[in-house]
Amino acid sequence: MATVTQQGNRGSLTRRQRISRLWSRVYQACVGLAALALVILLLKIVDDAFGTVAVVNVVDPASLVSQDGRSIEQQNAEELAGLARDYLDEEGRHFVSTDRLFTLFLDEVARTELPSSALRNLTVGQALFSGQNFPQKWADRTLFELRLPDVARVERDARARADIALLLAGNVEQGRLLELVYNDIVQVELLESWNLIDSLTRQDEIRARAARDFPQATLEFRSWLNADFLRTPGSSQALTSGIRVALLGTLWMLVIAIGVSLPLGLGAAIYLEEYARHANNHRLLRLLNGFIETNIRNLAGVPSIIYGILGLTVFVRAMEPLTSGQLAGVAGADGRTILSAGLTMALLILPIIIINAQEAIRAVPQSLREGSYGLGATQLQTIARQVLPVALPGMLTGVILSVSRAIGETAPLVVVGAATTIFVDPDSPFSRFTVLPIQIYRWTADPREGFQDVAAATIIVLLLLLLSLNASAIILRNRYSARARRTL
Amino acid sequence: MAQYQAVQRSGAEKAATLERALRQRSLRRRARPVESIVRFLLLLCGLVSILSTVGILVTLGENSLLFFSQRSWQQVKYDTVERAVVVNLGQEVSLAAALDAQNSYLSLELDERATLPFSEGQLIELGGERMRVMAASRDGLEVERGVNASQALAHPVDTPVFVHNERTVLLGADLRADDTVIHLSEGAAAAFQIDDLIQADEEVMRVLQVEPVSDMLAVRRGEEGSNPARHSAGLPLFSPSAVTLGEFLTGTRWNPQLGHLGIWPLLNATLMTTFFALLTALPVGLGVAIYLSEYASARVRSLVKPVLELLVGVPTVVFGYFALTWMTPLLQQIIGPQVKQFNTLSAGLVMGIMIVPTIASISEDALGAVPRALREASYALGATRQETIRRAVLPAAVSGIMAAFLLGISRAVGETMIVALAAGAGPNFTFNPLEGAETMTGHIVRISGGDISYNTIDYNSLFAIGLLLFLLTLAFNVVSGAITRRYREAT
Amino acid sequence: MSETPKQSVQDKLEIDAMSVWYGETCAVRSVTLAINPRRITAFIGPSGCGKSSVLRAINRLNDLVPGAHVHGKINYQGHNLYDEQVDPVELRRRIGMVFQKPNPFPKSIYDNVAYGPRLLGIRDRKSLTAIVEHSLQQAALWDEVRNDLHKKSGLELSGGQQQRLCIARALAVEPEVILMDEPCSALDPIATQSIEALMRDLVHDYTIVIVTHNMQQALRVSDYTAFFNIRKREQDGVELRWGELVEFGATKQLFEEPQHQETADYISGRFG
Amino acid sequence: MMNFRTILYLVAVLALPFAIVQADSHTLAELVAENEQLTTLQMLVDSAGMGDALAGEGPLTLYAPVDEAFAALPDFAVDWLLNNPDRLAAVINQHLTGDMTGANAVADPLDADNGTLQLIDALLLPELELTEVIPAFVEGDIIAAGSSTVFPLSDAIATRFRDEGYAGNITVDSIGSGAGFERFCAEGVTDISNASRGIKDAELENCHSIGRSVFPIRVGTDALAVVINSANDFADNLTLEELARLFSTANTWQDVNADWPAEPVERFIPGTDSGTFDYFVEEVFDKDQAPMLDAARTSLSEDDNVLVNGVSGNPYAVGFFGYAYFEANRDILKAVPIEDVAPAGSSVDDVFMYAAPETISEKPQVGEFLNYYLAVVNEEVEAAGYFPADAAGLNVARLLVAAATGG
Repeated sequence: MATVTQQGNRGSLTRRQRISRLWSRVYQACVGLAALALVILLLKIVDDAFGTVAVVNVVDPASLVSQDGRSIEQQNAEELAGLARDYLDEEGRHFVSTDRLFTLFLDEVARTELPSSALRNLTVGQALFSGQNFPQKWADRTLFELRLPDVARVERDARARADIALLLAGNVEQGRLLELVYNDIVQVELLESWNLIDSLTRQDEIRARAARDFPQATLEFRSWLNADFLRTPGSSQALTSGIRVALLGTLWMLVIAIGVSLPLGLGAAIYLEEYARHANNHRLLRLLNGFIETNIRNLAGVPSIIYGILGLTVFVRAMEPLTSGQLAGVAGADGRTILSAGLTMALLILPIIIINAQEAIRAVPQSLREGSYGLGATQLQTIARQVLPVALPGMLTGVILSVSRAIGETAPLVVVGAATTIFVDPDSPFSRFTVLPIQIYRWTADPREGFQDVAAATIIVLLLLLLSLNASAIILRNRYSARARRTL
Repeated sequence: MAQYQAVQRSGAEKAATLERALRQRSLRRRARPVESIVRFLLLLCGLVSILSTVGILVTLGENSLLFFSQRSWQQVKYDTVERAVVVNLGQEVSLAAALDAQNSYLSLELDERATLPFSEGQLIELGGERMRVMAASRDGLEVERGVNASQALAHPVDTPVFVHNERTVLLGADLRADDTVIHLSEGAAAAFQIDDLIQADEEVMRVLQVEPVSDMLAVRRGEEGSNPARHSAGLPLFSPSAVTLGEFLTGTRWNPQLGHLGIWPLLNATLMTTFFALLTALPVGLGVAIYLSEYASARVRSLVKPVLELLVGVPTVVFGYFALTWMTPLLQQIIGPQVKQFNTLSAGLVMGIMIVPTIASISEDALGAVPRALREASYALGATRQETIRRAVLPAAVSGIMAAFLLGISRAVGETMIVALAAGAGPNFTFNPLEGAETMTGHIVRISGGDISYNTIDYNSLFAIGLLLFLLTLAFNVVSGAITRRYREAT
Repeated sequence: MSETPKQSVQDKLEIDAMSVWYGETCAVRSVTLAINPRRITAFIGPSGCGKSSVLRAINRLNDLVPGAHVHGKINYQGHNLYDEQVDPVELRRRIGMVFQKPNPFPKSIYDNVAYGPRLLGIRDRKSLTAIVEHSLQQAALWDEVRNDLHKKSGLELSGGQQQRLCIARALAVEPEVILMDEPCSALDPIATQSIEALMRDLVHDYTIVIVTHNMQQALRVSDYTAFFNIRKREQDGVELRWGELVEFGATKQLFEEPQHQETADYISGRFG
Repeated sequence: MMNFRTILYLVAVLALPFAIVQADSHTLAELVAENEQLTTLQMLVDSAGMGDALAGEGPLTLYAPVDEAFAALPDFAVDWLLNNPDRLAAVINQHLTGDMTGANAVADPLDADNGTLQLIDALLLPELELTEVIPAFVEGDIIAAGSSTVFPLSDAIATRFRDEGYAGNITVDSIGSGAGFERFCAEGVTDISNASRGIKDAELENCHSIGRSVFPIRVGTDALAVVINSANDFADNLTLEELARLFSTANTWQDVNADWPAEPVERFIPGTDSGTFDYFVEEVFDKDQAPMLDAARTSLSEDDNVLVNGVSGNPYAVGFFGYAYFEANRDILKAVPIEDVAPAGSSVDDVFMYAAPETISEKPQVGEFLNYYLAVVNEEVEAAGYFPADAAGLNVARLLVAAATGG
């Protein structure tokens, strides 16, 4: 009889352990599945962000070599200015426009702190200040008149053209002119772009196709994510599009959102966990506390697009004098500013921060509080010295989650009114703005060649940004967490 | 005793310091203004969240009221009886063989190329008898005889077949700005009664008299502040109807242009995508959380968790394109071509992937907070790892896990970009996950980003949808809050 | 143990008809007893008899438990401790507490002990160090930790050391009364012994109230003993349980000549 | 527009007998003066002092826009013409020297002693010289918002404006025509409103109530393409009638044409307020949108990309949208000829921008940008996927911008 029981027990134990092992495989599989999804997703993004492109030059750089055979990189400013002169807008072709030259010139020599309108009446002599190399006969002309060679172009005035070249050669660096020659004369055009995987595995096919469809094009490997991409604002050309403005917009928005919601969120969480449950609270206060508590749970579930509608009504419209910067003395157009976006986002992440902070505070053992109270600490002292330090890692999780949430949110900002095309860096909370997800949304929806790749590169930047923000928070958390784990 | 002697010697300084610190401290209650101020400030922090809710309710409520009080104009329909004609051949349809009063099969002889003018459920008429089509083919119709209070009769061969059609009322002739009599398309006058309002373009008219025989209406022009204008023949006419809450909450068609304002197609799509999202995210997310909390080494955990949290930050737009360009083709390969380009299944599954990190991360925190003593107690009773997890750890962490699920579900319900891109763009009341259907959020984003002008019923409907979305999440949260509380009390 | 301590200026702690409730549940009903200064008073009784509740009521720690409320009075130094006018924060400073499970803060040993003085506004490092040193000496822990004051977290000590650290922490704010809630239940016999010796040392300067399960311990260390027991009653099909004070007296007398049969049964290990 | 034209025809027909009676031995000047439909023209001619020219030696041909034709010209533009005799003279000269492109005759020509008088229903405008804009000298911010359809074009021109030296802040938002008008007319926070449909009465009223006399600027046109999946090899042509069935009652392709497979049709159409939708309903369904909206398996989207994705994802899908989007997705879609006509260039859907003279006088940079826009639009319009607006349309736009900027 005893043996049977033993056998039975052992059988059941083996079975139980088998089940246990099976489940551990299941859990592993879950991680694998999640990781797989992530890998595929990232792979798809990387696949788009790099790859072979077929580009064609409108003007072959080989045709721009100097008479003694030097390539454009080797030519001096004078020669390059000569090229610019030669390619000043031809009939119907968009090469170097006079305005481009003019801007280049202004950037180099005249764009001081003066507003654009004041430039108009500045004479060349004043603009260039002393010591600059320019022909004396220009000295008394205003910059506005200087621009007149545009008319000369129409009249094919060779002398006016020569003057421009002279002026440029004398005042503009070779590097800037080279850039001009590349951008406006050589003019790289994107014909087709292939994904990374295709570029690596089906190179022959790509070559064959390119040879058939675009015989004049050159194939090159392009990383859509590059330094220029971060430095330049958006553009209607995929090749020259960048994310500078969006990146800055995202950072501004995050700073405002976190700056507002973090103190509010932690404050509310502390109130709800430490004060709201107080035994001698008035009945009405207890009711209010219960209501706040339920309300926050509910807010966490409110769809983000509804926060967008709220932000539009409250921050953009109702609080326009504040959010447009009127009250701060800034001449803003309307309330569709970074401040509105940041505040909207702050409301959106507030419940997430509160709930996570509450969980974290709740996880602080009661014995710590009692120990503190037992020594005659006030409630505030107990919270500040015992509860918060221990709850910090958990609170950081909430902050990380909410930053992650805020950084990738698109819908509410579409409603609040992020700009789709904007070139100027945001410089105050009252600036118009765009953010990375909005750019991604716009570019993924753009059917023109190359914009899918630009979008992918933007996603990578967004993820890197997120990663670095997270990493700092995680390091912080793990340090605290390690200590906390040891202590509990 | 010896120890006590030693203590005595070093106590002098302590006593002195403390005496200084404790001087004038009585048991009397002291005012602590800082404490009170901080407490009040913290309460204010909590109150901000109430302002959020009030803001949402006021914003959505105000415009929803507009929606429910606004009159929607819909095209006027009327029933016509017409000879059945094969459209692409111009061939008129009549009986190919005589039909007696009992037979339910009605034979036809239609050309191979003919497109059928009949469809299931349609009402047809033969020599005064009305029948309902049960099934239609080129050779004949399966019908239900003698419907709509008509008598089943025998019909000879070559009897012409008539069909009932619903047609839109159109203006029958050009209308000048000073005309007071309008002509309608044939047979359409029956759709109007005296005192009805009619809208043509921007102008509203009131019916004063109906002439059914000549299909004419006498009207008063330029009602309700509109201006009499010239209208040309063929213009569709509209009649008013206010949106009722009942219709909104029970209707199964959403088409504001046609006056159908039933929320169910949108609601249903939302529920379907949420269902599939949760079907993916709950088990996987919880599995990941359990693995990380119970099995993984600290190193693995510190590696995997940040990566998962990274996934939270991927813009949902990206997931949308992922669903469209990866998941849907995959499903088409696995299931077959019946998977439509836009479908709720694909959107739901990808949404599930999106929610996994949210659920995993918060659940893991909850599991991590379960005291080790509880696990050890379970092991000590001879439980295997799995049994310990299932019977000791999970129940103890249930409130945190519920919070995670809650957040996951509300993200799924409120998720906008994925469904806008991948779930479909037409309100479609279907339970088939392989077909496209538009969710509430998808509809809001589509309409608000479109060409629609503001203060129209279409536009205001967005707020009503938003309000419903809000109330839905509210109701859901209240229920799950109650569940969480119960569990918490039980453990 | 039987030596007479010098008479104290401190008053008696008079618990007068006190009941402790948690929400709708009564934990202990109608307790009346007086705790003599500079003596060790032990609360004994079965689990759930409310002895811990009485203890926690003395320094109003129950205020922190949602739903807990106390009826009756505790008179101390001419105040009713539950009077509106009494400051619970100052009260807890004066009536320190040591818990069942050692609960050092997740800080260094030094910071643990210095926590209380810092709350009192003592910032001066030298004074703090003196207080820490003396308190640790009082708690007989100094010699063991003197080299690790800043290096070691309070949590890295052994169980007995942790408990002595908690006592040192309590002593650092110079309380008048020390409440000990089963301070030795989580400790081994050697650690228990050292704590008991410590208590006997401390009673020269402090009033000590100890809750214990261990009757031998009560007999060993206490001057007075209060025995609590559980009362039950059926009401509407629900069994109500609460605790009551059965007997209070000098320890020796209570153990040798109990006035109540219940007490006799309990101390001899027989339960009714 | 149709309605308006028809009114003109009717008015003209009614006026015909009257005009004929009057037509004996008069100069053009007298004919114009006597004609009750030409009061505006008469006023302008007087103001420009060109009465003599009309009374002078012939033979002349005067294309005389009737009063209704001037309705297209807002008051501020007429005032501007009256204040700018040179421009006014150029405009009137165009009606003497030009041809009738872009306008329709509303009556038979009348003979005068010194030529012919032809009543027409639209203005004939010369190609006005635009004020030259130097982007580097423009300052201040410019805010444009509106239709996603117009967005690529405005985006490209804004980029170019900036590349050529504009250092201010220009934003272009793609938010849909409706939201664009809301911001432009109700909130009054944008300077330019991009639109893929005409402004609605309610929106116009809003604009007036905040003191903006809004005017449209036509910058391009779009054609409509009916597209199918590139794997669809059976539908090589559709009649209008087949098209109607395909987008309404047809359950399977076989229901449209018996030779085609019995596969269910899936439809992808633009949103109900878009110009493309309106045009399709008007042309194919005789203004009745119900059949199309009622059809099963129909997806509507304002986002053309959704439509492209939809059609390219199902071999039995069909859709229609702007030609620009078809052009950009030629590799994955096929356009179906309708009645044997392939889609290209046939104008269906005008691409507009709306602006207001009040904003322009307050923010001169807006006028300068519009000037620049019109100067370069034809160089950018095709790259953005549209066809250039016809010359008449552009000329109206130039005149309006010139009038609004006072240039």
